Amino acid sequence: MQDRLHDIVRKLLGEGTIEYFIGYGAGSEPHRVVPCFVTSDHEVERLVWGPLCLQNLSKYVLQAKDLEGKAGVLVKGCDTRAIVELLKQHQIEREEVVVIGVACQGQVDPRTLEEVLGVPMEQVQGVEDAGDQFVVTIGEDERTVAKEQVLLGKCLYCRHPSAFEYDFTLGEIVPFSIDAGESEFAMVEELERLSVEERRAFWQKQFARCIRCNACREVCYACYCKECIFDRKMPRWLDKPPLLSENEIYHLIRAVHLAGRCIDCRECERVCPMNLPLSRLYKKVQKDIAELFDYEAGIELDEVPPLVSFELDDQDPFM
Amino acid sequence: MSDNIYLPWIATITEVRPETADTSTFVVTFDDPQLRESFTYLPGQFAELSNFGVGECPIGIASSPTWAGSLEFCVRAVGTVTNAIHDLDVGDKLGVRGPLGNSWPIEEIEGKDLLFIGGGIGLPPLRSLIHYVLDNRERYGAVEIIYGARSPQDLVYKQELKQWEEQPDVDLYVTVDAGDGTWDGPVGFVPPFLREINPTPENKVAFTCGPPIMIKLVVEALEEMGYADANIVTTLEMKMKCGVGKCGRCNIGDRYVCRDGPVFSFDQLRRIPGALEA
Amino acid sequence: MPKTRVGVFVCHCGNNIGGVVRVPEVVEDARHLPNVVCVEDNLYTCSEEGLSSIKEQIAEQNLSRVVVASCTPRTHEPLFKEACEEAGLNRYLFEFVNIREHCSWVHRHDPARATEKAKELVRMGVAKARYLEPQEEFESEVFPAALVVGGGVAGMTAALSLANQGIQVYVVEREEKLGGLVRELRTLFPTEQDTGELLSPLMEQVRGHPQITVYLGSEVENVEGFIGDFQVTVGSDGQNSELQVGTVIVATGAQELRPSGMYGYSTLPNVVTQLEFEESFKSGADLPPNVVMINCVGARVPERTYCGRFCCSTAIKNAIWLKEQDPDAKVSVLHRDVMAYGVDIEDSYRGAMELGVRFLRYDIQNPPQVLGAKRAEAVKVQHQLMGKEVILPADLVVLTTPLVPREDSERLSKMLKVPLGTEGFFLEAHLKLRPIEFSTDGIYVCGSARYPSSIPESVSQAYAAAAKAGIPIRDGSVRVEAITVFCDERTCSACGNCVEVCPFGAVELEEGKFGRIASVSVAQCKGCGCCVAACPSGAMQQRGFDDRQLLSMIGALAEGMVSGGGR
Amino acid sequence: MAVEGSETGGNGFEPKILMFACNWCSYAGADLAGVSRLQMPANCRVIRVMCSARVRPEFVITALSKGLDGVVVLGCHPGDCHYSEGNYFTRRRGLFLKKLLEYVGIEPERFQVRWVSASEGAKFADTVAEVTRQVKALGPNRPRRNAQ
Amino acid sequence: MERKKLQKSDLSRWLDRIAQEHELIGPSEDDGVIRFQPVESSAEIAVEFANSLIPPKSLFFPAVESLFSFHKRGKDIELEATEPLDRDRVVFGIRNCDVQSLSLLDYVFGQDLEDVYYQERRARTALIALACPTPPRSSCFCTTFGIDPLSSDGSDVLLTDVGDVYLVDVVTEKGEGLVSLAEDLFPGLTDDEARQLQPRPVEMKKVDISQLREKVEALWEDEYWHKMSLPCLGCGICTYVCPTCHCFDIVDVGSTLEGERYRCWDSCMYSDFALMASGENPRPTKRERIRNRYFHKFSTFPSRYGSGYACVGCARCLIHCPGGMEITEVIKDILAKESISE
Repeated sequence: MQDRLHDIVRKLLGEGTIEYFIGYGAGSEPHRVVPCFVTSDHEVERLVWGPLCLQNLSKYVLQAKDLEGKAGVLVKGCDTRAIVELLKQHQIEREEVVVIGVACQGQVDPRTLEEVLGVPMEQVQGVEDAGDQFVVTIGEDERTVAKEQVLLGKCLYCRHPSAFEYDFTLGEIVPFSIDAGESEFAMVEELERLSVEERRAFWQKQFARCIRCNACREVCYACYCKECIFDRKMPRWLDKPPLLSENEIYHLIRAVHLAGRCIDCRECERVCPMNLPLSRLYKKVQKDIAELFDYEAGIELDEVPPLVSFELDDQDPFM
Repeated sequence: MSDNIYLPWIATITEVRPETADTSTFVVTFDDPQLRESFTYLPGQFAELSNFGVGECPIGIASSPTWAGSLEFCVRAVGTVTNAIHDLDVGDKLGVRGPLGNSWPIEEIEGKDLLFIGGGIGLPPLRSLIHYVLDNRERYGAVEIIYGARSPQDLVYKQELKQWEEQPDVDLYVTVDAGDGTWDGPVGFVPPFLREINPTPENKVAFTCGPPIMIKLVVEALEEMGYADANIVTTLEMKMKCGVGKCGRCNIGDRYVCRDGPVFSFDQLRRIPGALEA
Repeated sequence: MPKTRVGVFVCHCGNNIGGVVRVPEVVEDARHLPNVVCVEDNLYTCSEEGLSSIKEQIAEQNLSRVVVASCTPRTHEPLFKEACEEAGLNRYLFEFVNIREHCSWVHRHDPARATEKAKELVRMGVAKARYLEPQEEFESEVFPAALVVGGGVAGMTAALSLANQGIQVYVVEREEKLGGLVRELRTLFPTEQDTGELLSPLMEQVRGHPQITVYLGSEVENVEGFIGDFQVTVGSDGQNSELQVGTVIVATGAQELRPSGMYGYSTLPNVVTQLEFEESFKSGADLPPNVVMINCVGARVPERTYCGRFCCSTAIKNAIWLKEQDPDAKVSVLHRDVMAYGVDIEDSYRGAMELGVRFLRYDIQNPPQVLGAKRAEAVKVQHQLMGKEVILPADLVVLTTPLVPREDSERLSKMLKVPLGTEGFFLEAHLKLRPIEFSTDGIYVCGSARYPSSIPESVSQAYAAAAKAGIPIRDGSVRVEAITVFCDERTCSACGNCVEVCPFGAVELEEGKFGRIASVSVAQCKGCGCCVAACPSGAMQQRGFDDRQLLSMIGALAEGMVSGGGR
Repeated sequence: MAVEGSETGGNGFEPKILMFACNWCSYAGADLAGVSRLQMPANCRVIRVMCSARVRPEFVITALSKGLDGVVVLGCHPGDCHYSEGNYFTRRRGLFLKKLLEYVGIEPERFQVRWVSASEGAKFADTVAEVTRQVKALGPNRPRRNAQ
Repeated sequence: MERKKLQKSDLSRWLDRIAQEHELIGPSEDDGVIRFQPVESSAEIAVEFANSLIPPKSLFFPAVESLFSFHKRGKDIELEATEPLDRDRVVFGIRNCDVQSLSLLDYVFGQDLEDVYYQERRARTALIALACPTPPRSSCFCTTFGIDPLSSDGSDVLLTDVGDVYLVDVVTEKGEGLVSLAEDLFPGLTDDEARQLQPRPVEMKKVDISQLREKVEALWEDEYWHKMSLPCLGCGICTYVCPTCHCFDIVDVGSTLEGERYRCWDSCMYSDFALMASGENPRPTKRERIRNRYFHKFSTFPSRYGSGYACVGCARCLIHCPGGMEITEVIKDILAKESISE
């Protein structure tokens, strides 16, 4: 798969159809995969593909506007949903970007892999996809581990945009399906079963830990505003100190802005240095949007987002 | 400066003099009488003005140290804090933290002729030095002042300009970018106006302050007229926050504008990468 | 002196307010608010003396904001705004605080907490007033011409009514001739008057009227613009012409439902609709002895819930006509209910029965069946009253169907950006209060385009629509209250939310200085603020209700409640 | 009928409730309640907006986080909106926001949406009384500062 | 003071004894994140950890701290400075890289105009350092910056794990005071123990950075900064987890009637960090901001304070950067550039 990727990118760069390609590159240590911007032929070798390519690269396409020339990008099924939404929200034009879809069969969650293997990621030399298992090389020996044990949370409920014409595909794109053993919203239902006081205590504790580094905002494809209301001086929605009331406003307003836009790529949770359980907040957003308005973000290109449309017969508990 | 470098002193606004549509001079005196005497500063230094509940902003001290008792700040309403200050009235309280930063090189320029080139709201920092020089007239040579603004209404310190005009030992030249009915003086930008006047560079130090584009052109003109970089001194306007060289915001190269400046000579600035881009 | 200088005027309103709220305390509390330079209380602020004291203070204190705490803005706001304007203060630098209807009148038994509430309401009012900005009301002049879409009875009546007021009118009719649906009728209910007698004079006047230009065989291709300046493209067989009009009247009427697949229609030759009966039989074809009419075909059913309103009277008219031609003819009308509302329909219903027309009631659960392989021979129906099946011989079966919306109303509604109701007819602004206009200003509707309307109803609606459509043209200009929205092009990220939610299509995405941004057509914007709430980056703001103002009100209310309280 | 005055029972906690009222219906309904002298608790403060659709969810979140005990958004009955579609959006936003706030531990009674038409003065008064009673039972939304 | 010994099993007794006298702060974990925070007893202290996520700098220069509160009574305004500490503190488990980072911060907050808040916390806090385990975390590179993970300089007491016993080096009087709280737990070393019980040397990949400053200064105009800034998302993680970053913002929270002036962490990577009210921004795009960050660490900090580089090789930034920015790779890239025209 990796060589086919290299050929395609080399061709695209050679023909000049794209100025640069956004893909995954090897970091300084084998277990570290980082976003990699390839502009010239000799850099193509750095591009990799495998179960450790976790980032959602779609957000980087937004930078294409201020760099001249077209961009190519490698996207998994879940990342493509961001491309669909960016098209729907007029942030990119389809012909502005060359989209290479990759037949992703589930990505590894480094934290759970460490727990399952009992070995820090530093010692992992590589992870290969082997059907319903992963083959992990540690030092010299190789260990296999069942996929469903170490998958990223979102991969258990893998979803693709229904009809998206990729410019190129690596392997046959088919949604990865695996028996997750529990409903997609189990972690939300677990919290919903708690009492209001318990839920308040849970979230106040989490919001208090937030250090407001804005990583969840900067990594999120949907946060592309030129000047975010949180950075605005007048009116001042938010004060910069990470006080509890300010953190709560930050996260709740972001959740409202993600209503009907969150595509469950869970990058916000992955990059959060403080391990805030953000996917438990945004899974709730998706659950409510699905239940209330029967809508899922990033699937249909021409579907009107729920909070900017209405049905005359919407449910109305407010009579 | 109090030992807690972040704790301002309380001062009361004793007078507000509107200068232009969006600029006014605020005269403040410290509440603590003992402080009124002990507070000293040098021309070119600035202070952080606090409008409690809104924030702080760095404003140059426009009064001269030779005047006892009160400080004068020329504040333009451009940000949230300065706009809020413009909503205060005589009798309201402000926090003053300072004096901060370095000052105009008052010793080095003793005995020298002085050329002041100000643009728009660039005059207040120069004014502090001008008054200091005029109050110690004998220690300094000739004084030439070139000042320009967008329009006659945008000229600050209109009364003082008249005063300096009548003063024999001061040559004052005032221009406006665009004149109107009430203006009969020269019209044009400061840099070409400077070239017209073409003050000789011998034994002279030039001080300039104003919008970055004006400073750039003024410096080019002065260099062509033979002024050495060391003899061209300016005060930089950068985003500042703490004012005491800690918060890492106003750095140009390894200098903090709030601590090592804001007054720099141009040979200093030439040596700092990126200083002149800002 | 400070830039923002707020004057607060607290009203006693006799003892309506003063009797419960301790006004002096409210005045004292307001004195310490930021930027408040003068506070006054008067017995009746809305009195001459009260208004002049406001004007004096504006002059004396050079006030840049005025806050009046008294009754409801819905009554005296214009009065106070005039006073401010006369004193040279922009009328939008005024804020109204309601401490009567919302405070003193409803907390009569708790003066202490009513006073506390009044203080907080004044604090919120001052907090908002500090961020008010002067506004100019947008005024656009109205082009003195009107467009009428549809040349039926409704369209022609409206066109004539406008033209007779001296207004230039353009009528666009799709067919080659004026007259619309009524032209397909031979005789009119109830007088059996010949249709021509009604239509031809109308058509003559319209064709002959100097102020009316008629476009036949033409359709509206595109409509741009807003009240006072609609640019309309009319396409007639290939070539387009551009019109500029101030107001538009939609009179496109409706069409008869062709109930294919029901009761053998379109498969059995002798099963026709009322209109088809009218055309073929009334022009002298020999009349069949047995005629069975079936009413409510395709009406008052799950997929089309409304009642056609006057299809019953059409069936009665034709039944009477048949009996008059041949008294021995056996005419029966199978119905679910006879909608014989009003005077003349009830009389003709009685008359039909006297002439021997049989009215049989059937139940929707088991509707009548048309028997016959190649031709309809009989109609079997469960007779409700007698409780048994009846077979009626039938040489001709006439189906009474309701009027249904024209197929292309969707296209016209998109062009005019006006909504369609659930049944597909044009949806008026308000069922009771604004029945013949859309919520979008300058566009009106009359006749069956809105719902099946008989001729008298269409005509009266046409007069109403014409009267309404004439007003802006008479005024010559339209003033839009300055509560419209505007987009800060520096921070707009062109996500398009505002375009989706605007009920009036007043927002479009266009190329701006900083790339693509949303741009608002001030004349079309009604100032609901829905787009402002949908805008994540806060680029969209509403004059007089922007985020700064509303957030500072919330801040004033929450001040001191929690550490790090309000702004 | 609206509760007579306001009972300061229990610990004397008086909730502070913010109400957004749309200019055409609910604000007029509130005025009607005033004209009809319907007595009600003095815990609610009304902010007038042109349409209930103007109320940003961000206002509700900020108000609750800054310590207000309850927020109520009042609008016209669906179908009656002066701007024809405004309250359909209010309804959808309310549906979503209510579930989100409940999820993060804010009691459902603290954020409510109610339809009050210009002719429903009594319903406005009942709404004020009912919401005040519900919120009072819940106690303060955020620990009060002692300074108050 | 000659080297002493402490049985591993006695560690918690010593720490609990300290906790009775001073406020004990140690690395404790919640939700998988280790940070230095006050602990009631030694039980809460994590034992197996490479280093904390939030550096101990947060104990001296906290993420948010109140400078003073203000109250408006009528026209008068009263200010009341906030007390930084109420009790003396003892920090256990600090690694030597973080100890060195504090000495770098001392240059910023201790020199020229003293920052009383930082200085008081520094003065009233004792540091019990814990030598790094071998092998260290693979991403650590403190030796590159001349830091010895086993050195005791800068701390009051250093504990080095040599199996079931800690070697205890007491450095300062404060350290002596702490040890004296439980004198009996610290027997001296017999001669052969002194010979046998030696801390195992720590091997770590090392890069020669003697040329780093000149090389980076030559790159001011280089195209390199644009290309390498592309993956950066402009969030604040690298600066918030960096033990030597000291940028902050000053914000008033509250209303004009009463409130507090807070100091809180700020990040030079945020787009509006240097944005002026006039709309001008000396560092408008990521390219300038990233260049400014690495110039600060490798050029302007050393040249301003005459110190070493403002990086202690703790690797926190490269571990947590969502954009995969690795400071070690940046250093290698800078060193690899032949110095182009001066």
